[in-house]
Amino acid sequence: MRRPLYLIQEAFVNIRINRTSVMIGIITTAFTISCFGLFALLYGNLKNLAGTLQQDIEVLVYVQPEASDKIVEGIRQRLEGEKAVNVLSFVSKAEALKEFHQQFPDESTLLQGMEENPLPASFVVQISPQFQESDSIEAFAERIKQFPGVEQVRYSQDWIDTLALLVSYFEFGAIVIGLILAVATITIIANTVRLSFYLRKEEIEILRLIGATGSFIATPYVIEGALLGACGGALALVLLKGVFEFFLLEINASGWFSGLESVLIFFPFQTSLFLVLSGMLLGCGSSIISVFGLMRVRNEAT
Amino acid sequence: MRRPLYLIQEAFVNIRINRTSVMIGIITTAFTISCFGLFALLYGNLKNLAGTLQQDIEVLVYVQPEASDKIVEGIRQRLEGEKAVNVLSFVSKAEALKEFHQQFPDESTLLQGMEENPLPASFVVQISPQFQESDSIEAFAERIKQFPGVEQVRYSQDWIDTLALLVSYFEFGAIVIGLILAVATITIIANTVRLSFYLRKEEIEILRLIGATGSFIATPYVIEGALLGACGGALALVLLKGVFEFFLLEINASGWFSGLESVLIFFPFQTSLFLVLSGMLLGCGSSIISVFGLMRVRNEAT
Amino acid sequence: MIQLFHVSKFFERCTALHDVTVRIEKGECVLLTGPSGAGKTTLLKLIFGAEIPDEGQILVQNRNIARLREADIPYLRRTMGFVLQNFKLLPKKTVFDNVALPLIIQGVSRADSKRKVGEALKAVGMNHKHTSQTGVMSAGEQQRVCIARAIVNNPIILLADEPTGNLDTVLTSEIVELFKTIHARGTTVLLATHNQSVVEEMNGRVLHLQAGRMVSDKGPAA
Amino acid sequence: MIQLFHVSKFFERCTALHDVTVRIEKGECVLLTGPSGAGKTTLLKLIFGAEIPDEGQILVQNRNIARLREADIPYLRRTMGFVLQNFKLLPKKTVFDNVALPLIIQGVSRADSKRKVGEALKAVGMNHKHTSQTGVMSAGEQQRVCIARAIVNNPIILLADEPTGNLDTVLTSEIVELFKTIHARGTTVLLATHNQSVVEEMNGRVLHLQAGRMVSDKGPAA
Ligand SMILES: Nc1ncnc2c1ncn2[C@@H]1O[C@H](COP(=O)(O)OP(=O)(O)OP(=O)(O)O)[C@@H](O)[C@H]1O
Ligand SMILES: Nc1ncnc2c1ncn2[C@@H]1O[C@H](COP(=O)(O)OP(=O)(O)OP(=O)(O)O)[C@@H](O)[C@H]1O
Ligand SMILES: [Mg+2]
Ligand SMILES: [Mg+2]
Repeated sequence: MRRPLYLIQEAFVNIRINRTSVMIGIITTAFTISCFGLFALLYGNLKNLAGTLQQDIEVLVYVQPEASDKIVEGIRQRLEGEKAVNVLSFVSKAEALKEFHQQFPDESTLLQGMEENPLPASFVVQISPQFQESDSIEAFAERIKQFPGVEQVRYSQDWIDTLALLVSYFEFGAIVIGLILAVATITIIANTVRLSFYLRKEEIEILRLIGATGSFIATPYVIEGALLGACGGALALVLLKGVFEFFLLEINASGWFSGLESVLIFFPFQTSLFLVLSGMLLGCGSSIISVFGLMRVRNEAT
Repeated sequence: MRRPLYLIQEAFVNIRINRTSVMIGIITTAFTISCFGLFALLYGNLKNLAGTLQQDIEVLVYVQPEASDKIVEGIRQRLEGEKAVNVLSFVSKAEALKEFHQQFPDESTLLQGMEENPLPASFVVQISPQFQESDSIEAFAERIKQFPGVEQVRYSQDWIDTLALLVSYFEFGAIVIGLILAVATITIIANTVRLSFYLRKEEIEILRLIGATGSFIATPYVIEGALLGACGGALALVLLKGVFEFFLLEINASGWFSGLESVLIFFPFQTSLFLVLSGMLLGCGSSIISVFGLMRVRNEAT
Repeated sequence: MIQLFHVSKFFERCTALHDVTVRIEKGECVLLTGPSGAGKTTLLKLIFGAEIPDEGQILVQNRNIARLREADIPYLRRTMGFVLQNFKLLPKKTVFDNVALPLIIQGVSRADSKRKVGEALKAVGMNHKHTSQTGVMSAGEQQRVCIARAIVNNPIILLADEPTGNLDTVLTSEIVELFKTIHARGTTVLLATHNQSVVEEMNGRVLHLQAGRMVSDKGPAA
Repeated sequence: MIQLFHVSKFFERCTALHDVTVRIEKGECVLLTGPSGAGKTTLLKLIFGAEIPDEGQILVQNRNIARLREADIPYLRRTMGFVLQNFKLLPKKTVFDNVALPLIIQGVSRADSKRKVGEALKAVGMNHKHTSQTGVMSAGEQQRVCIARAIVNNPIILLADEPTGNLDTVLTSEIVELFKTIHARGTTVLLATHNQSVVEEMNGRVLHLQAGRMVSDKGPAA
């Protein structure tokens, strides 16, 4: 590599001369990375959304009707000491009765026959995000059940299980589809680069004829490929951001999901950078493969 | 078009000679169509799945406690006359009590204070698929409420609304993402074809020099493009089928969703055919655009 | 037949042709000479409709080349044969296919083309190689295939740009004889060459170009 | 310097070279003649390492071409200059850039290259066009740029394949003089040509090929 400046210049000259094929390359790269990115975005947000929904999981801890205030206070303190507990609130017997009347006005008659309020007081526990797994909630519930004064622990096992299943289902799909899209992206970029190198077969042959080494010939193309890939990645990012913003706007306009905007997230800075960098690496790698592939056959230099 | 046979032959000769670039074209087409198809498959199946879940929607029609058997029979007959009713079953007062004890063993004491069974008899209505919209269920419920002897109509409004929202949410996403993928697919194929035509610029120039008309030059390329696109579409289909079957296998192996296999569907025959045909049209169209684009500039014939 | 009125062609950095006026009658044999870069190729390309003049008018068979509709150019070209300085053969096709191409384009029947291609290849001494790919042949062989392709069609006008540059003296004489025969059949022949012996042997009207200007126009030696 | 031992090169449909044995000493001037398709270009390509012999051995500067590692070929080529029959210039680059390329590859400094390229272009009479793109130039101009590229490097061996095929007599004489000067400097010159006057003017050893066989080997006229 005796003349690095020349080689960089050469890369830019190549780009200027082959404007059309460079544009094609950038657009193709952008679209393929976008496809992948779109899927990643969809996956990330759905997972995020599932997480948000899971936050609504509540565990109800019913207190024994005969429990004294001291025992109730003891339960509260022990619950507050639990790492799995995120938010804790207390529903007294009276409040429970009021809620019952509100929720089931028709069945109010049910309780009228009794002299004493049969409904128990309860603690409503919201679970911390890191403990929202089906298993850990079960373990938590089992533990709480042993506390003195606790009559019963309830939570909607079904809902949690369904959510967990849905997430794992989606995760599995994500892996399969993500893999396929990644392979497709790489194949398409490699093919695009290969085609654009067929256009330069003659050029490469001439350089070989006048005694250029492999690395001398390849370097400008590799630089070009890296630039092209990076541009493609950046364009993909812009495209994805555009789609994302458009989507948010549409959601706002339709008013369907008033709370959803706050939940939806775009790629953080690192991921964005990673996207551009991976575009660059893809471009670079494809160039290397293509140029050296074309230079392999000695007899073609004629 | 004086020598159609020659032009078809020519297309096949082109394909044989430019094997690599044809292969690249087919693979690229296949992958881009696959991306689109994968998304379509995902969308179709999720919508299908949502439909299946929606089938579980039940409307509970509570009968007035004092209603005579005749009135109950009247309700049954009127319900059976409703188009929205798919499956109908009757839960008598005694059965309701039994179910209550089974479902809420802890609260059994609640009902022990009463001399008479306070739970009403009810009809359980499963809604026909075409009436599973949130609105039509609401209208149905309103109508049923007017029937003589009906005390109350209940259904899980929330669940239905959530599902409806999810489906429309997904539909909206499907349109946006599907559109983007379609644009990407077309762009990538058009670009691939354009690049591969740059490779043939010289050939086209020579043909023009010896007096070939535009359509004579273009026809073999258009045939080639159509074949290439059709092959790409077919390959995409095979790929998708492979992924689909792999997915089914994985589901069976993991045992996560025992019932899911029966719900998941691949593209029906028409859609498959449409996929291949659209690949063909894409290839055809791209070829036409490319060849005539290359022939536009008169001075390039030098 | 071919008329140029005050034709000029300018390129970015040079004037390829400057105010050239010439009239070539049907059946004439014209030799175009001049040093390297004089504008010989440019002149032939203008007549062929491969370049458009920047100034002046060109009439070929009473049609104004510059004003011709894009769609009509192919039909004009089918009446002409062109031997290009850089050959322009389809490299992946065989000699036979290359030479047959102008006939296929015009829809000549298979049997007819076969006969005509055979004759043309024999005339340039290439019939023994008709199944070879042109892309890998020697320069002289490619040049002869070009000539065969130009004459296969019995063109009304034959334009040849340095058709013997890669041929040895024996072959050159043979090709000159071939051109003479074609000319004798009534074809207008326009031949650009550096080779003085070709000029002498052809014994036609000689146009001499220099830096884009027509500096001399001599009739054939009597 | 250059030695061929019983070299043969077969192609699918023909024998390009058959059992050629020849020894060319350092500083010799050798003219390669023979009819079209005799194998002249093939012989030059073998020496340049652009083709591999099917039989026999080729030694160039004591290195066996056929056995050379792929990575060593560029360094061998840098000691040789090659004028190709089909030019092989980079069409989108300027004349200057094309001629400077062999120097850039070897890492010659900017000032040095500029001077050397200027000299080479002047020698072929193309220095006035050094900013033009080679792709659009006339055939004779391209040929001269090729020659300039081949000599810019002061090669030890100069291989030229029909270097005057597109040049007029005046320019041909000038190029012949140029080759003679280069030969006088000690460069081994190997020149394939059809042009009898070039053969006479160069007055070197003449190898005559016919259908791939070396049929005569005459020393220069005294
Ligand atoms: N497309 C073009 N763009 C720019 N300059 C051109 C173009 N075509 C030709 N020229 C220039 O026009 C001049 C005449 O070119 P032309 O090819 O007609 O010469 P010529 O007489 O055929 O020469 P030769 O004998 O070398 O073939 C040359 O200087 C050439 O560089
Ligand atoms: N790559 C190849 N594949 C097949 N045949 C070839 C190949 N290269 C050359 N030939 C054949 O080998 C023979 C010798 O070719 P070569 O180019 O060496 O001839 P030449 O002496 O240079 O002729 P010319 O004077 O026409 O340039 C020719 O018949 C040619 O068709
Ligand atoms: Mg010319
Ligand atoms: Mg040769």
